[in-house]
Order: sequence, then C-alpha cells, then structure tokens
Amino acid sequence: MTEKQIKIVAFLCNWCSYGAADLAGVSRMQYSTDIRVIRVPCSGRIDAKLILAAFREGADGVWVSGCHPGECHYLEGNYYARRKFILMGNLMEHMGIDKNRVHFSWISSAEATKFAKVAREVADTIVPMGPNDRFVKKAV
Amino acid sequence: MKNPYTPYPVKIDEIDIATEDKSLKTFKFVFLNKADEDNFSYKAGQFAELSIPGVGEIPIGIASSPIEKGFVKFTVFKTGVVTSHLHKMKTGDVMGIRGPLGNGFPWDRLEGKNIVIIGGGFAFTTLRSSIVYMLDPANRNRFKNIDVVYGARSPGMLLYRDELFEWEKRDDIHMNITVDGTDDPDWKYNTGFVPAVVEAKIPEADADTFAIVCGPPIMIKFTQPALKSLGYQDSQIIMSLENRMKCGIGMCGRCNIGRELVCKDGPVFTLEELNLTPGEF
Amino acid sequence: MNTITKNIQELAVSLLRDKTVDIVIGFKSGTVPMSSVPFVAKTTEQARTFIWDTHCRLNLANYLTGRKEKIGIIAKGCDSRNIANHIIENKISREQLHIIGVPCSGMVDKVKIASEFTEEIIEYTEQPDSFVVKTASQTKTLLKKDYLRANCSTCMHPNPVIYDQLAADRVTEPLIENQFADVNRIEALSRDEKWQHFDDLLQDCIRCYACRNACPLCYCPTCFVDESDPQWVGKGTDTTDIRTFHFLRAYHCAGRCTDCGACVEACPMDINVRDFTRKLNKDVFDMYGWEAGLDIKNRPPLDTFNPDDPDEFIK
Amino acid sequence: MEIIKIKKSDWAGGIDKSRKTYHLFGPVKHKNHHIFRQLENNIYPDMEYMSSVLSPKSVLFPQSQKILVTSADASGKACHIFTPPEQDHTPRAVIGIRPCDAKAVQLVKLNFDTKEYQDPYWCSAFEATTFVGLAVNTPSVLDFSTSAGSGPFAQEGLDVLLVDCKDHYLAKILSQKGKEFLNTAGFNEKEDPKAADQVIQQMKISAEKAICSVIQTQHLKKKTVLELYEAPFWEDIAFSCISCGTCAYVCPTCWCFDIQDETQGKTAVRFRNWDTCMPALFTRHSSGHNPRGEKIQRVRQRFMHKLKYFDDKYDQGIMCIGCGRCVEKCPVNIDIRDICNLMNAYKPEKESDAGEIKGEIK
Repeated sequence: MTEKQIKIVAFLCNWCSYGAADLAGVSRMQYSTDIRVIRVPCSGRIDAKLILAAFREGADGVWVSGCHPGECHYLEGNYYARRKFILMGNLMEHMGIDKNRVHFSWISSAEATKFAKVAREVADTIVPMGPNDRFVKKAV
Repeated sequence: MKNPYTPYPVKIDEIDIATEDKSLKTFKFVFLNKADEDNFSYKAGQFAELSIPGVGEIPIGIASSPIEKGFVKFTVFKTGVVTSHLHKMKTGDVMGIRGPLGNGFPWDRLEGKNIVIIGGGFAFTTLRSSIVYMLDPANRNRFKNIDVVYGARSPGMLLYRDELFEWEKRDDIHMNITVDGTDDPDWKYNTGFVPAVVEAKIPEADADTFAIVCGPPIMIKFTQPALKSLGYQDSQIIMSLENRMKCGIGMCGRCNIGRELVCKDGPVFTLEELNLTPGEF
Repeated sequence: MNTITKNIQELAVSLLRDKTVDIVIGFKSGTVPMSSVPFVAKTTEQARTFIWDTHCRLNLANYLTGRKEKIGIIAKGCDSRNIANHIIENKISREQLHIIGVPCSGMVDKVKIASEFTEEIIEYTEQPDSFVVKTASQTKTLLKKDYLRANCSTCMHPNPVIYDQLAADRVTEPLIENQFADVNRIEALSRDEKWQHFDDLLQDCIRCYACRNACPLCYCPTCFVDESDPQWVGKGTDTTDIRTFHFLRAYHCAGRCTDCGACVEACPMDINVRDFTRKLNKDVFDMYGWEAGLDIKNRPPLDTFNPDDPDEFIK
Repeated sequence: MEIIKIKKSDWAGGIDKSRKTYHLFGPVKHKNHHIFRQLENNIYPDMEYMSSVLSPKSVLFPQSQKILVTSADASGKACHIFTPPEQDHTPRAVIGIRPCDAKAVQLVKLNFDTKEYQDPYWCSAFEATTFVGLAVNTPSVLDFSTSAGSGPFAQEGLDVLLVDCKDHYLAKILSQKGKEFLNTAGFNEKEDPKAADQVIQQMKISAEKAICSVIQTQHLKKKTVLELYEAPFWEDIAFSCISCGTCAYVCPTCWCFDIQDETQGKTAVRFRNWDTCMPALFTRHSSGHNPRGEKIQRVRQRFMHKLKYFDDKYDQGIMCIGCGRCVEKCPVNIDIRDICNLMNAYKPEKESDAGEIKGEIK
C-alpha cells in the first residue's frame, strides 16, 4: 500500500523561528520530513488567506511560528497575530475542520531544540490524522 | 461546428526585448500545424488572443504583417498575470493563439488614398503591420502618399527601431520619428510630443486622405484638435480601441461601447462612428 | 403615515432647508410588498418621500464610504454602530455627519412571512405591533414580534449609539439571556455534522457577492476574491472556492460585524450567511468583551492587543 | 396544429417513458424556492410551481462550464494544447419552462449563434433541447411579460405548450421536436384542435387580463442613444445599487460570461462562468483604466443594454421578457419597470442636447 505523503506547510518568521530551523538543521537535529518551510517576514503577516491557500493546494496541516511575545522584530506583529490566530482556528473548527491541523508556536532563533521538538509534536499530531480532505480544491 | 474558443497550438520561435526598459518583448510564434497557419489569415489591424493554458488569455494586436509568411509576431507589454507569465516564457515553449479577431483597418476604403499614420508608445504594433503591408512592392502603388508620425518617451522606448531607421531612408514613405525628450546629442530625428509634430509635419487633409491614430488616451486627446486644424473630418480619422475583453468573438459582453462590440465590430472605428456611441473606452 | 416617518421627514426637510447638510440618506418605499429602497434626498421635496417601517432592513452606513459632502443619515441601532465603525476606520468623519437616530423595535423577516403563505403576497400594511398581509385569497393579521429577523430578535442595542437627533423616543434595551444560542447549536454538532451544515448552507450560493456588497464593512478597494495575482479563490462554482470565499469574507469582518443582517437581507438565495459571522462575534465577545461599533474611541479587537491575551493554544 | 390531451393520472408515466430518450430538466422545490435542474430518475417536475428563483437559462448555459482542457505536464506531448472536453449532447427536454423564459432563450440565441461565430457549447445544447412549456394561469403581480414581448401563454421558443386544465393538460404541439417528445412519452390522445384551441384561447385571455403590471416601450427605439445616456435620472437610480450581480444572475436573458483558467495538478482547464456588468472589475483594464469605473456608468449600462442597445443592434425588441425576477430579488429594489418607463417617457429639456455629441475623446 502506498500512502500519500503528509504535507505540513510551516510559515516561519524570518527573524526567529526560521533562524531556529536553520540552527536545528546545522546542528543535525532530527525532525519530521513532512514539513515544508516557507519563510515569512513576520507571523503577523500570516492571514487566513494564506492558511486556506495551503489547504486548498493540498496541505494536510499548517504550522505558523513567530517570535516570543515582546520579542517581535516589528515590536508587536506577533501580538496582533495571536488574536487573529485564535479567531481563525475557532472559525475553522466551527466549520468542521479539525483545529489540530493548524498549529502555532513562538520559537526564538536560539531555540533549535524547541524547534525540533515542536516540529515533531506538530507532525505527530497531524500525520496520524491522515490526509486532509476539507478545504482542498479537488482536481477539476 | 467550428469551436472559436480553441486556440491554434504554436511554439515560441524567438523573443526580442523591444524596449530599453524591458517592459515590452516581441514574440515570434510558429504554428505547430501548417494548416493552422493558412487558417490564420489576417489583415493588418486585427488582433488575436494569446492563450496560455492554465494561466489565461490576452487580446493583443498582430504586429507582423500579412505579407510576412511562416510566423506571426506580437509585441507585448508586461502588465497583468498573463503578460507577466508570457514574459517569463522561453523559446520552444508551446502555447496557443486564437484568431485572427476583429475587423482590422478598412483596407478597401483606404485603397488609392493618402495614408497618415500616427502612433504613440507601444500602440505602434498594428501600425507597424500596416506599414510593412503597404510598403510591400506588390501593394505600394495601391496607396498614394504615406506619412508617419511615431513618438515615444525616449529613443530606447521606440519599437522596431531598426525598421524605423530603414524607412526613414526611403522616399516612398515620409517618416517623422519623435521622442518626448533625449539627452543623446546624436539624435537625428524630432523631439516633441506627437500632436505638435502632427501639426507641423502632416499635410493638410484633402478628400482622399485618411489618418489612422493609435496611442495612449492622452495622445489621442490632443492629436484630435491637431488633425481638425489640418482639415480632417471625423470620418477621415480612424482609431483602433482596446477594451477589456475575454472571448474576442462578441459573446462575453464586456467590451461594448453602446451597441458596438469592440472585439467584433471593432477594434477599428472611425471617429464619426464613435461619436454616435457613449464613448466608454 | 406613522410618527417615525413623519419625524424623519420633518427632521430631514429642516436639515436640507437650513443647509445643515447637502444630502440626507434614508429609505423610500419600494415597488413590491415588504421592500424599501435606500435613497438619497437632495431637496426638501425628496425628503418628504422618506419612510420608516419594519422593512428598512439594509444598513445605510454602506452608502457613506468615500463621500465628501455633509451628510444627514437615518440610522437605527445597527446602522449607527456601523457609522461608528466607519468613523473609527477613517472612512468618514464625525463632523461630516448629522445622524438622525431611530430607536428600532426590530425589522421583520420577509422570507419567514412569505413562508406562511402558499400564494404570493400582494399587499402588506403595517400597524404599530402587527401587520396585515393580503394574498389573492386570504388576509391575515400577524404580530411583528413573531416575525422579527433572527438578528433583530437577539439585538441588545436597538437604540442608536451615536446620533445628533432622535426621530422617536428611546426603546427599552432588551436583556437577552443567551444571545448566541444559534452559535451554540452549531458548536454542539460533531465535526462532520458541522461540515455538513455548512455544505447545505452554501449549496445555493451563486457567487453574486450581494452579501459582501450589502455589508458596510466591505469597502476594500480590491476585495480578495477579485485579486488575480495571486488568485486566492477560483471563480466558478467549486464548493471549496465558495466555502473559502465565505470563510474569508466573515473573517475580514471579525470584531467589526454589528450583526445588522444586511448580508442575509441581500442574499437572493436566502442563505443565512450570519452563521459565519456570528461565531466570530461570539468569540470576540467571550474573549475580549467586545461588541463592534458601540463607541468611536476604542479600536476593534484585531486592530489592537493586550499582552495578556489568551495564548494557551500557542506552543 | 395538433393538440393532445394528457390526463394528470398519465403524467408521471409519460415522464418516465420520456426519460429513456431524454435527459429531463424541470422545476424542483428546494428549501424556500424552486430551482430548475436536471431531474434524477425518481424526481418529477413540480408543475405547481409559481416561478423559479434562477431562470432555466442554466440548462443551456451553466453557471460554470469547462470549455477547454489540456495536460499541464511538460513531459507529455500534448502539453498545453487545449481541446474541448467531451460534451453530452444527447436529447434533453426542459419540462415546465414558463413561456417568457422560453422566449428569453431565443433572445440569448442572438448572442451565441451569430453569422460569424457559433458558440459550440450553447448551440449544441440548444439543438439537443426540446422546450416543453407550461402556460401561466395565474400570473404573479410582478409578471409584466405581456408588455415585454411575451406573455403567460406565449408560444415563441416552445416546442410544446402545456396548459393546465385542472385534471388534465392540453398540449399544443408547436414543432416537430415537440411532436417527437410527446410521442416518446406516449401522449397521443388527440383533441379536436378547434375546440381545444378555443379553450386555450379563453384561458389565455383571462391570464393576460390578470396581468397587472405593464411597461411602456414604444418610444425607446426612436430616441438616440446619447439622449438617453445623458438623461439626468441615472444618478438617482444608481444611488442605491450595491453592485452585486443578483439581477444578472437571476435574469433569463443575461448572457455575459467570464473566462478563467485554472491549473490543478497536471491538468489545465479553461472555464467560463456567468459574469455580471455590475462590479467595476468587469471592464477594468490591467492598466487600471476603467471605461465603466463608476457605479452610475454600470447601472446605466445594464438598462441601456437591455432596453436600448439590444434593440438597436438586433431589431428584436427589448432584452427583457418581463419575468419579474430582478424586481423581486434586487436587494435594493431597483425596478426595471420604472426605469423602462422613465426612459420611454424621457424628453431632453433642450432639443439641442440630444444630438450634441461629446466630440472629443476622454
């Protein structure tokens, strides 16, 4: 049996979580290969449009990671993001898409260990759920 | 029933950067099937839909001339989704062309007449097609005098420069190349806006003269009074319009100006005809 | 002519006559039973055609965006909250407006009324607490309170929150025990049932965007559905595209929606698109204690933050 | 002329028989309203319906339709060479279409079936379709079809006209296609054509009498485009418009469409979708220039197209058949009847305004 490979899109903030991913990489830390990274300027840049676009194109899960509160490169982008994320997650769940397909984290650029740990957690939650079939644009 | 939505498959044969700012490129296409080339028989002034599957279609005036065989050429300004995609394509890529579409310039009516061609910026494509067509030895004696005013912002923004300078040397066509301004001390041609050059260089109208005007709205706006002062009637001023289009065959409904469909009844109208419409272009 | 109509006309006439304003935006009567038409009066004669009844369902704040003149506007509770929104979001200035507030006792639901009859409704006349509906073969008197629109029956702010004059006495603000019972009902469903619920809800959507266009919050110069590069949403009838549109439309209204019901009112297919916005309204109320448009000082919740905001969901 | 009597007790049986040859489309109750759609085997058209919220135009012109497909897989040979997808053009019949909606199909045909080009999707579907109309015995208060070139018993565009006579239908055969449909359904009880037609005529007269809504169109043709275009009333009409597409989507005569491409996986598809002239995007150039960027221009376009440009172009009357759907469904109650009457009655204040032309290009 060939299983569809699970795809998790990770939107990582350029200033911290992306650095953490980099550091995790050069430190040869192990984490799931299902994760595909997209570098973004700030977690505050992440909009529901982008998350739905990921699902629409076939992502099975989405992970957004930014700087710790108070450490945003743009001072407060992640504070705004936090409010957006919770509303977005709730509305998704309300419409019948499992909230556990969308994850959020704060990881600084020094926290390579945390990055690898959260990456494993995210994958461990999403992979057993199998492929996502909601909000996916079916082949035309 | 012939399906007017199915494009002819073509291959990009050559891509030329047409202007110094690289915002325009000229694409030379060859048809994958010889029969399609024969079916794609066009007149100067017509346009076609360039069709990139999965991306979209755009209506573009045909820049090659009916007398040039074996290929078709389009000069495309990079502006929207499709044109940006096209600018990224390479020679050898396969896409589609749908057409020829529209009425083209009224060549029956233009025969035996003096022709004045006035163009500005990148609206010179179908005018280039027309000039090449008229200068063809087989056609040249079907027209009387040919006068051309073509202007661009700067020398580097002129389309088809090599051809322009060749035509400049001929005596069966009176070229008036102009640029808005240039710091090139060796610039041999005119400087100044198109309407001013029209007023200074274009012969006065007689009953046997037609002016074909294509260019940006601002140029058209100021060229009109210039032509009027030279005695041109609205019925002697021919214009080619562009409106947003989708189908190109008069069905999708968006390009209309009053009852006229720019894609099918146009894109070429006389000013006299346009005066009867609400002028939504 | 009812008293509110009379008062509105008088106030509007004097505003125009005294040149306090250049135009007054209100409603005039429609050409079919149970309708009204948003209308701009520039002359005192035109102002005398203003009406007020229980069919003035649309939200007039929608007509303010980008206007430059001095405007008089008729505003019920929800309209006034959207005017407040407009002011906060710099779409119009308070000084530009003269608000004629109308304390509102709720608008009736024409779909619900029509569903009481098998025949077409040919006449509708209003009395203070009831209305008379005529069809080809019968005449029925019904009570307004039984036919209020869903959003009006849970409305806690029927009185205008900002105004310059009132066209009637304030009404008692009702205390509603659970104003989000409809949201709770969906929340109680299983995940699959929720998915199914929204599938059924959106089955008829024809992508006309009347919900978006009737919404006073939707004034973006280019809406995300109209963007082409990138294109966020396909333009056909694909169910994912339709669902994505409604998700994002609602989400863009998060913390700004006053539950005025204009979206539902405008929908030609009678889709209760409030099912999306209501969830967001409930969440911003529960988490941030926020109800949109109650004043012109506080920023809406997605335009501000508190360092102590809930973040247990973040790893 | 032939008129067939169909007992209502035989109706369902005949419908079932016809399914062997025809894909059937008809009105079906759905939530609070009726829609026209393809009927599965156990579904019968609801012949008691008053009107359908969307018109039956979708039978020939679906809201979203694939027109071309190709592989987007660069390794394949036919990559990026578009061809039309398989289309099913076996016989179909639309049961219970209102006479005015059938007339609308004839108006739409003027757009899709032209001298120069034939739209293969619409035309093939049209060829394949038999229109079995249902006369309207009790017209709606919004029905103004009699003054819009149609009527509750109008026959134009129909292959059969069914008239509901309580326990039976009288079926007036109007074309060979119609005759074949009734044969296939096994409806062959011939009535005395003269007597039956008299019954139909009587019913027609009383139905037409019941129509209480009329528009005036007699002066539209002689007015110039520019005098109507520059009339002062457009600003007031346009004020309330919210630029949604409801009027166009519910309209049986609106045919405008958009063409959109999508790539999904390794397939590229070109669609066409219903479109509407109400949003600014409809005519916006990629440069940002927009010949109908203002709402007033778009509202004017809609009504000028239906009531003036169309007749000027095709000489077939107005592009409205009086079904009343847009009047009912417009969220802000913009009423084409009022606008038509305004246009029809309009006289420019100064005679010279009418012919005066802008003369210069914007």
